[in-house]
Amino acid sequence: MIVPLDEAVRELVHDGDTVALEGFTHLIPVAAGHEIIRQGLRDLTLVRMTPDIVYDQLIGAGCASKLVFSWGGNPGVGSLHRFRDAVTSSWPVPLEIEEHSHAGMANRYVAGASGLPFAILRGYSGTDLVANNPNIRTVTCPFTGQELAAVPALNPDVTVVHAQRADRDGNVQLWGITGIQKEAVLAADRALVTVEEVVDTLDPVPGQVVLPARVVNRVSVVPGGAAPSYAHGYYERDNEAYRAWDAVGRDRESFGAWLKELTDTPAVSEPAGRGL
Amino acid sequence: MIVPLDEAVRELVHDGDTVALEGFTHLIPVAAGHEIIRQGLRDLTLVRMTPDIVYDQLIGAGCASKLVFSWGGNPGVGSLHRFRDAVTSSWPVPLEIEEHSHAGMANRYVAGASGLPFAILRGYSGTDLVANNPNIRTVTCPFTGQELAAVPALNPDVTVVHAQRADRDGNVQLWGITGIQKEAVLAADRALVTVEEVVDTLDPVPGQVVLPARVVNRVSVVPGGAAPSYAHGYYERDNEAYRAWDAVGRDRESFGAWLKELTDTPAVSEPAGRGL
Amino acid sequence: MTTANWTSDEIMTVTAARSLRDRMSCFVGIGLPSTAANVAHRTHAPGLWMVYESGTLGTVPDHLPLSIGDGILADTADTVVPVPEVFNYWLQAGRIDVGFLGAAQIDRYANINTTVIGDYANPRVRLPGAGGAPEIAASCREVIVIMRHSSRAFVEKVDFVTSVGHGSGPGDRERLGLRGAGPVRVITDLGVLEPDPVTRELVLTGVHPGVEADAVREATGWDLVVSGDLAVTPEPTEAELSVVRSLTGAA
Amino acid sequence: MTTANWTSDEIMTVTAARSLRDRMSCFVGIGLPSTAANVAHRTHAPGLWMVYESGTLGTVPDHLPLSIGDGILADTADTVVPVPEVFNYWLQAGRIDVGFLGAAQIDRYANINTTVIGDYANPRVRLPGAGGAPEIAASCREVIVIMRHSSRAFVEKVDFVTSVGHGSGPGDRERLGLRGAGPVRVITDLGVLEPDPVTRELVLTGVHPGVEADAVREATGWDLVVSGDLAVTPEPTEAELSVVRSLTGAA
Repeated sequence: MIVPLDEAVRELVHDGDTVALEGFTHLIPVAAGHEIIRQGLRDLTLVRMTPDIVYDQLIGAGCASKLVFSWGGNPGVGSLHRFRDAVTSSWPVPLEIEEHSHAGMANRYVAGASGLPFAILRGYSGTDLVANNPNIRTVTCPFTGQELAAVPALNPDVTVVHAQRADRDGNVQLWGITGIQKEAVLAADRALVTVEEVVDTLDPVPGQVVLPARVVNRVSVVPGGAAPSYAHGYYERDNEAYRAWDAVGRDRESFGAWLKELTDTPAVSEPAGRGL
Repeated sequence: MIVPLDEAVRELVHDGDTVALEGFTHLIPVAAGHEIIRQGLRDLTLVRMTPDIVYDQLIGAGCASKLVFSWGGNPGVGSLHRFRDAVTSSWPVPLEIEEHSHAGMANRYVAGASGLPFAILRGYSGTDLVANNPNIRTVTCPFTGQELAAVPALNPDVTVVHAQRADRDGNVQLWGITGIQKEAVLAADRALVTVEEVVDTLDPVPGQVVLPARVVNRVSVVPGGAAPSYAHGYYERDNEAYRAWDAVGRDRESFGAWLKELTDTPAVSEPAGRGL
Repeated sequence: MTTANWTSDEIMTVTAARSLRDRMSCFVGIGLPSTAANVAHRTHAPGLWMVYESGTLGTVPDHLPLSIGDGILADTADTVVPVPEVFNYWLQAGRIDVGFLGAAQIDRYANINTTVIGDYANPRVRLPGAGGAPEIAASCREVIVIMRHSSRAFVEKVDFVTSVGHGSGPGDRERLGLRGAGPVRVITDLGVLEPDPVTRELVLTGVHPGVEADAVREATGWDLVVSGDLAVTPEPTEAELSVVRSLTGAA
Repeated sequence: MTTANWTSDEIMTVTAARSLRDRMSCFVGIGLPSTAANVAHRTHAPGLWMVYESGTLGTVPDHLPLSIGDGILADTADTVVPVPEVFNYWLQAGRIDVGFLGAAQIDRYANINTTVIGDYANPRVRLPGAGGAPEIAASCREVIVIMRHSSRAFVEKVDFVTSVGHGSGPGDRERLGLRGAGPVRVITDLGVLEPDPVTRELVLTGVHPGVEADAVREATGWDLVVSGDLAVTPEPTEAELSVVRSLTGAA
């Protein structure tokens, strides 16, 4: 159950997979994303509500052929330049996109976690998202006749999340802003969780989400594995690193240098605080 | 916001209302149910997943003209005799029933809390519930063509729940088995919460559900207000009282004596432990 | 036949417990199923992952709960989730290996009635109703039923289908979109019934020690087929009995 | 015209803050909306109930978050709920009084674009996308937009409707089933635009001190109607400015 990160990625993530690395600003599985880049995975369909700089990096490294998302940006800073470059110039490879709203994506995961083929919501009506995404349809309420938006369930081949702790059996505990992680894990065929630490007993914490070991395939211990995002109770968000990414991501050359440095560094676990 | 129970019931519950007193074995708002009996409310549509002895009492007292539910019994003991008497002999008044499964009821509350007109689930298929309940229909998935069950949203006029604590602003905190209470409150037009105690600050507790004051209309302080069910961290379930109810509820005369004793006791709050 | 040092309820419970394999996830109904699951957990299946519909996942109560929501279930659970989650994220999503149900009536095709005896609109006996059972019967990978044998309970056709077993025979579950295998075993105080692989009709495949097949046929409201390969339940061990008794409080 | 002791961004923020009433629930976008909501909370609206889409309900951060999910938002919230809950139980259910949005482009009918500049399939500029905005614009009782004025941003017709304002005019929101009132005010660094009650077209109803209506018309990509009753924004008070500056770190 508990294995080094490179082994976990090798076992669970394959070329062509649909992969969700989830985390809503908090607990973003950055180290796992970097390992995916290092292993040179290709043709991934990347899924995430809020693709931020680690997705910019995955896209810039050529790992992805498709992105399914609802908001792609560098939070509080601006745009993702590798993402832009892929969409507008197909560099380094063409990137197909499927675009939703947050409410739509969240409900797609909920449907996926629930074993339902689709979800309904009040959403999308009147927007140009509808005409540009065949995965936004409508259903009619059989009681009131109202028309509602329908989106298909999202069931990634593999979901990757970062959490504060796991126990030795692989039960996982996270808290703070817990976002969509529970649903993303439950919706997936396979789940990889990187954690700050492994403990003997998961003492209950207010606001916790517990992912029972039976829905987790592999746990890897990666202290600092969410940096430059943060792990509530462990370290803070490195806002400066997010700002600094803007310059790195902005041109292909500086990104190339960043990428070379990453792939030249064989990593089983990453030191705390390393994010870029 | 914080008022005596009799006043809260008088303000929020009216003849003919659809009323949900929720609580899944734990934190059942028994004292509030007794106050509804005392005030002689009539023609209520009572809603609850698991109507148990307080619903038996409300039905026996003639408060209800309809029951919407998924499992009506005395948990671990047997049947509800007042409920049976109402259904099979219309005593003391006829009781219409609308019957669902737990999954259906839970999703009806979820839809109600979500502002959706209906919910979808994999359920009911092949059961005789379908033919006996016009509120069980089907929808077809617009992506896969699969047929799923559909149930209408449940939006009570008033939901009543019991919780461990509230603060002086009316923010409510409950923990332990939290059941369907959050959804039942969010689905309702009005909400009444009885609590064990009011505190200055709601210190976070693992597994807590917090109901922000803006979705709560009235809080009443009723220590022991969930007995003979229990309040996690305050008192245990009085299993003996559940067993004892069987004899009381079994015939109209012994029930009548119980009812007279209840209505003869003017109560603003009930002493801890009082349940029957 | 020697005098048994166990009761028919005890061998029913032990037999049901033996049907559960270690590390299975099990959706546990209150009463007989709960007793049996807890016996399994304390004997051969220490990794049994018990789920109660109140939302307690992976609970290991140190005594038998009276209700599906006793505090002891929450105190000892891996995690407690809200009721919609236990039904949507765990049961409906197909994560539960075995659903463990009781019944007031069961029929030849293992359809279950916990709603009414008699006519629905004008019932002779009003029962508690569906609870979680319809979706447990639909979505668990398999279902085990535990109930006492009598010809009033084992009927040709249930008065009301609360939860679908094998419908009216082969192919019905598939037609209805039910994804689990349905009831694979019915364990009673007399023996064990299992659906015929072809007809889906319940046949007697085992009897408890000292029980004759004819006695089971007599306690069954349809013309019960007896398997040519009728097993006799191994006697409860001392260890099993002592666990059952510690849980139920019997001497 | 005296020399103002405030910047155009500061008066924009203060004006936006003044639009929020005490005890309102407010769905707060990051950036300018977040600054304005926090100014309101620290001045005239101490009971403002701020919701961020990361699930933090009733949060009162002691400094401005950079993202919608900074730790400070969770630490100071009444409660933190999972993302599906904030969208389904709070936003979709119609519990939010005001949605506070930014935009890259806005048009004559207050439709909002945060998706692409140019053609969707072959965009000139790829923007971050929808996020929570389409449903914020649909379901909040009202919407306030805050953005800097320029003729590239204020266009006759947005390149992409990410979030519906007033569609193509009267009756469109009702036809689309959008339950909130939509944008009731657009606050910029030059002034305030509001939809005409009849035509639903944005008209200039206020200018900040020192700004001429013609300058606003020039910075607007359509033939902007100026209200006959044009207001001039009251100057920011010292108290307001000091709160803005303490939050943004400006001297």
